Amino acid sequence: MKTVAQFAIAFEQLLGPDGVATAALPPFAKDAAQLVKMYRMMALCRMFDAKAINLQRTGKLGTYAPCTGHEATHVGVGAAMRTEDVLFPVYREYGTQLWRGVTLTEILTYWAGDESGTNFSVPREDFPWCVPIGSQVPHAAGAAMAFKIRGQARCAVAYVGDGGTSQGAFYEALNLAGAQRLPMVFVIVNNGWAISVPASAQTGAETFAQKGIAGGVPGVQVDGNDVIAVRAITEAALDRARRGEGATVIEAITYRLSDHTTADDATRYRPAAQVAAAWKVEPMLRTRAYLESLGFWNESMEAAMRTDHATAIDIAVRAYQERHIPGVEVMFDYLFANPPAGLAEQRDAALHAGPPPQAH
Amino acid sequence: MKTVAQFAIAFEQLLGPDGVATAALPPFAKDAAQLVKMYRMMALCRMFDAKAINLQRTGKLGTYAPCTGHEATHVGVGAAMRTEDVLFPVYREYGTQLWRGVTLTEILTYWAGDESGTNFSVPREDFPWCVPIGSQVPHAAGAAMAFKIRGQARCAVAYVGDGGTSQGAFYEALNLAGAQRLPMVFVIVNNGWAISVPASAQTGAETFAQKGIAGGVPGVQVDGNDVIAVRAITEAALDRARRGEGATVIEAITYRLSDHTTADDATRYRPAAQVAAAWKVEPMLRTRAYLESLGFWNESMEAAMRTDHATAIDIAVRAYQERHIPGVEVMFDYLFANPPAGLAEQRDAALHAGPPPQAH
Amino acid sequence: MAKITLVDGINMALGRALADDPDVVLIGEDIGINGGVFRATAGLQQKFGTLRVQDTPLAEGLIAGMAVGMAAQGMKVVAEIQFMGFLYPALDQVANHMARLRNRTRGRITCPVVIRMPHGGGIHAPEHHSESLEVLFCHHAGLRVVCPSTPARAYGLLLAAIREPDPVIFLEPTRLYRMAKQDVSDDGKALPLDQAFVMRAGDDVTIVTWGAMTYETLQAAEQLGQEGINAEVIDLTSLSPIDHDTILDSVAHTGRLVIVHEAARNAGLGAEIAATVAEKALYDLLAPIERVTGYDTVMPYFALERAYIPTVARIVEGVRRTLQG
Amino acid sequence: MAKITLVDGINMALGRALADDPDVVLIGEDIGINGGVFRATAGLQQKFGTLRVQDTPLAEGLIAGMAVGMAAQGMKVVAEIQFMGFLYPALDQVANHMARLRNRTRGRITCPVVIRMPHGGGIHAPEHHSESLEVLFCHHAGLRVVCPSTPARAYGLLLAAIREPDPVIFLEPTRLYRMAKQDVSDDGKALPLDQAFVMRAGDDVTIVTWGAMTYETLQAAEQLGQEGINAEVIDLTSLSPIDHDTILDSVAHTGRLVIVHEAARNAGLGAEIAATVAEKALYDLLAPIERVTGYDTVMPYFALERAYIPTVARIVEGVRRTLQG
Ligand SMILES: Cc1ncc(C[n+]2csc(CCOP(=O)(O)OP(=O)(O)O)c2C)c(N)n1
Ligand SMILES: Cc1ncc(C[n+]2csc(CCOP(=O)(O)OP(=O)(O)O)c2C)c(N)n1
Ligand SMILES: [Mg+2]
Ligand SMILES: [Mg+2]
Repeated sequence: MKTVAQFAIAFEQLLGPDGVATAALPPFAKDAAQLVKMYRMMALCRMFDAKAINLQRTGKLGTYAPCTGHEATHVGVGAAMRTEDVLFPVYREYGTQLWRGVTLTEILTYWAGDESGTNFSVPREDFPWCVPIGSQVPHAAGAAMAFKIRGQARCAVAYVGDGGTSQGAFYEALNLAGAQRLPMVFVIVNNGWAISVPASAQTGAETFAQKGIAGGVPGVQVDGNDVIAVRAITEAALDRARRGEGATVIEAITYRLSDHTTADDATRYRPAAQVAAAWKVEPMLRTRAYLESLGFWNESMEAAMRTDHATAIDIAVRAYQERHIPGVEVMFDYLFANPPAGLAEQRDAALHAGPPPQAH
Repeated sequence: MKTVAQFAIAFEQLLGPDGVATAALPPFAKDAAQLVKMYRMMALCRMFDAKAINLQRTGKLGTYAPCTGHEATHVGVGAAMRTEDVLFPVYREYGTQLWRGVTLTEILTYWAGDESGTNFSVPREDFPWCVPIGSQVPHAAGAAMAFKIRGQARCAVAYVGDGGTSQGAFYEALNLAGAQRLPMVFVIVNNGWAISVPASAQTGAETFAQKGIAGGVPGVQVDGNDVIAVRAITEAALDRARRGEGATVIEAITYRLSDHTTADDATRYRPAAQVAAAWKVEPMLRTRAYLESLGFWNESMEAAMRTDHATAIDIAVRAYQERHIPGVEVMFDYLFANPPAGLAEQRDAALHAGPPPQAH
Repeated sequence: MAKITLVDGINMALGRALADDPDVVLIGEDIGINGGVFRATAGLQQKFGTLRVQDTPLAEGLIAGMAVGMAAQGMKVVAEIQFMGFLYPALDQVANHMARLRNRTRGRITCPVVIRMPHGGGIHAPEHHSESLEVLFCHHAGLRVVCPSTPARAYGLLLAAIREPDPVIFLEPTRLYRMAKQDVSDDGKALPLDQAFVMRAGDDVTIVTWGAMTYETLQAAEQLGQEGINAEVIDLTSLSPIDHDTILDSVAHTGRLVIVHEAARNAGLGAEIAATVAEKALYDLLAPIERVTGYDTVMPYFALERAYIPTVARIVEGVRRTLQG
Repeated sequence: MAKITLVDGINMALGRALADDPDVVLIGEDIGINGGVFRATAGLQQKFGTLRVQDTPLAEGLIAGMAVGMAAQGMKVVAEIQFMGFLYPALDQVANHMARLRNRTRGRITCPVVIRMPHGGGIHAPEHHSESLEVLFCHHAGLRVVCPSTPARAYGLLLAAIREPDPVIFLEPTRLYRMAKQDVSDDGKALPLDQAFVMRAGDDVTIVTWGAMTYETLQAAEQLGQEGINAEVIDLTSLSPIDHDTILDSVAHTGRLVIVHEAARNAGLGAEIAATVAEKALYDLLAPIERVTGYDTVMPYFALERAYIPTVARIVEGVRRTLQG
């Protein structure tokens, strides 16, 4: 038998768990301003997560999907993207969204069961959170197709989880991206779990990155707890896409340090030892250690940042709690640009019935 | 970056277009009885195709999907399978079905728009033709799962076309097969075209075999016009599956020498030169040349076979034309083991309305 | 006998079916060690192993498709779709294969599959977790659709569904999972399919409903009762086929019909009930038929879900209109 | 002006839309060099190139999903599903995203997409090529569903659908593609959406139908006319929203209603029409409503498809029953 095709998957890590460089670093990794901005955003995510979970526990927020553990992946991707690129998130990639201009108040409003949280004032073209797993990936392919048709140097970035890669929609979009050399990047966030199903049960593939091969799209693995590596790899993929060389699959290997959502209890299905081990390699520690090793960060800056973030979060929560609560008419008012005549009758009935009663 | 995974796709061919061996041949390739049986079945497919197309052209059959050009792939797979294995065909793999016991009359009855054609008297567990492209592949995975749960040494064989590999259902089943090491074989028949869409536009993957990598399933390419290679590769994959080592993806490279169906006009979208070139490497010639080179076949045997086949086809066509034509009640009689009470009223109404009027 | 919830009834029926019949297999997402997001399969994988209670990859189309292949081999598959808004990727396999294989093959290949999924809203869940899409299944021949509203019926009808040789869509009212409590004994007795249940007898008006709405409807009936208006409440339970006889008998007696469902009104299942009465019992009707339903909007995010789901007040108003009519 | 067929009308509207608006893009299977299996896109790729008239990989879910992403970028996507039985894999994207994005994002992201597909049987095609599944779309808020029955309406309504800023499902009656012939000028004029058309005025009975059934219905009306029974025939055309006013006006005048559709009866769109009349015009009805529809079976293979599709004789009988009633 003669060999007709060969493929390899590489793994990238630039910062070890201790924050010491394990390979040559890109220029931005020496830039204090950029590094601090990334670290601060990661810290904001971590602090906001704690606040949101607390709001949910105290009945002030609905079910919430935490991002703790994913900060390096989310911020690294956000930092690599350009403003004119378009993001297609799942539901926990706040680090990317905040970097691009989504607000904490919008995030809270969404998780409070209010659609107006998805009407981002910035970035207007980014898609909102997508609940049906995998279904956002074809949207990104479609946007990338629009960029290609119009000859725009823009990229679509689609997030998908390790579980999400099992959906046909992921593969269908991947196959289109390969067939049409679409300007897009697939970021597979392999955080080890799809609720209670471990990544090892989700697929027989040795890596998630290799799924790209099925569509003729190159795949690469990156340490998802290493914000430097994530940003570098994502920038390279975006440059490639902008050059018209097509899509890339990035598998970011990280860990969901929290429950799946506030409605989940992860102790039911995963060993404490695994979680403990994951905490040893989580992203905040190594990023801070690296910054401190360069003299870009210290304890007092840390303390000042925490105060800033706490204030920012408090302001956002207050804005959330004092926001205008939409009336029942909003159920009807955004369905169509030109509402069918019959809808008015039901709208009136709903207004007549009045505000929602309390759940029994 | 360190390499974490590597893959290769190999191509197998044992008989060249001229029928001369291009590599060491398996034992069965020296066995006159087996070779002649395979060649005769391939010839029956070719002759039946011509007859069926003729019946359609003369208004005696509905739309028909020809198999001309695919005989080596279809017969090679059929010869490799065991009786207890289960086949999940698409719609043109007659060579495999006939080998397994489906009759010419059943095939004609199906294409005449009569469901009773799918009620194979043999093989009872094989699935009927599947029109929604790709949707048969998860069925095969399900059957393989049943074999695994019951500890049966049986395999499910799923056909899918080059076009069919673009459906998420194909990939979802592939991913399950890899994750669960299911006893199954995916046979991707790459015949160059999905109606008017060339395989090159269907995917960016260099080979269809490599799609297996996405599910952690090994893939291999085979010359689909070489019945010896197809049978050998398929037998190896089935043995592997029976040993509990999991699934294999086989890409059989052949060519659709006919229109897509009798409702299609391929001259609209593909160059005559490509078709002419394909005729030079088609499967009948090389198989016969190989048999003759071994002294297993000659002109008089060919003539005798053609007479036998012509007779068999005539008998089958007569049986088809004289078959019992079901009444309108069959619309109702096979929907449920326990029909809901209300259905009887509609059944009576249909009987009252009587046989179908002619189309206008 | 123990007082159990509706989700306990489901769990008990599944355990019983797994114990009784080695061909019964459960598949779905997070149904294994996690016991399902609503705990419907809690403890079953521990008891019956990872092959008979199987976590699948995250793909509803695959779940339905593999169920077809397993069922064709004679396994009795009970598949779970985690929330109703996620049924769409499964619909191709359900409509084009599960519902058709027996007919297509003239009885040679059959699909004894039960697909369980939560139905309806009211639990403050995110988008796509609160849908009422029963009609998408009901319109397809070859399927049965069942929606129990009590723990005892959940137990008895799920057993019946699993024993049925053809596919059954089994809709579980989400907000009743833990609400309703009832004495149910694990006696392995199935309840008859294809039948509606009269939950409350009355002479003045017939109210047909199903699933979680049964509770708001019964509350409305109580309230009307205090004003001397006696409503007969029918829990449809079998959404396909519809037990029209029970409805027609009741309407013949009361002369008035109100249909209550959570799903959107336009082309909802209530329309089929109203249409059948308008065909077969027009002259029994003393007043126009009323439908009290979800609006023809998308199910809103949970802050407004209770404004979408019909309330006791809206049901009472609907009944009043038919009495004026 | 040239006499053209319905499929010519589609082709003409698509060509006009592509010429008028650079944001219009066609996607689908075999719509390029092959011009579509019904030739609806014949010549368009040659004229507008492979990016604006694009053959996609073979995946309906992808077609709908990429359409969402393209439309969100302001392109006006006209997607073709080759046959109606293949719509299922697209339904997740249509129902969960296309129909919802405007509402979900409070108007920030919209989906100006038209999804075209053949509707109904009668052309001796294989399984899954002859379905009538309109109700699966009609039940979902956020979508419009249109089904023209003449070349002129196919042209004018397709232009309207493409210009509409929200998603429109455009159903093309398969057996009319080449049958109906009519003078249609390529004037770029759109017809109004959301409206039914009265095809024939009459006093004795109202018959509501759509798509290819319009022809059997008009033949039935002619036949009844010869017996002095004057049927008013309404071509619903807009399947969602339903133009109830036109139907109610007609029933107020005739007092009798027959609904004719090819789709299965149970939970078919006819039920919604009957239910609305039973709610809003009960006292106008002089006789029970009749539905003449496909049976509650799977659409049979083509040898029996004409036994499934309502015939002129069945329509005539249905009308007679309402006149006796
Ligand atoms: C189509 C669909 N099926 C099921 C669910 C329920 N569900 C929500 S999140 C989730 C697991 C997702 O895992 P993964 O893709 O790895 O993302 P992660 O939560 O780990 O970030 C499931 C099954 C869903 N939202 N959508
Ligand atoms: C889901 C679905 N979409 C579209 C079609 C229409 N169709 C029938 S065959 C075909 C092409 C199939 O090509 P391929 O998979 O390569 O198989 P081949 O015909 O070449 O054997 C298409 C698009 C279908 N049958 N099913
Ligand atoms: Mg995950
Ligand atoms: Mg092909």
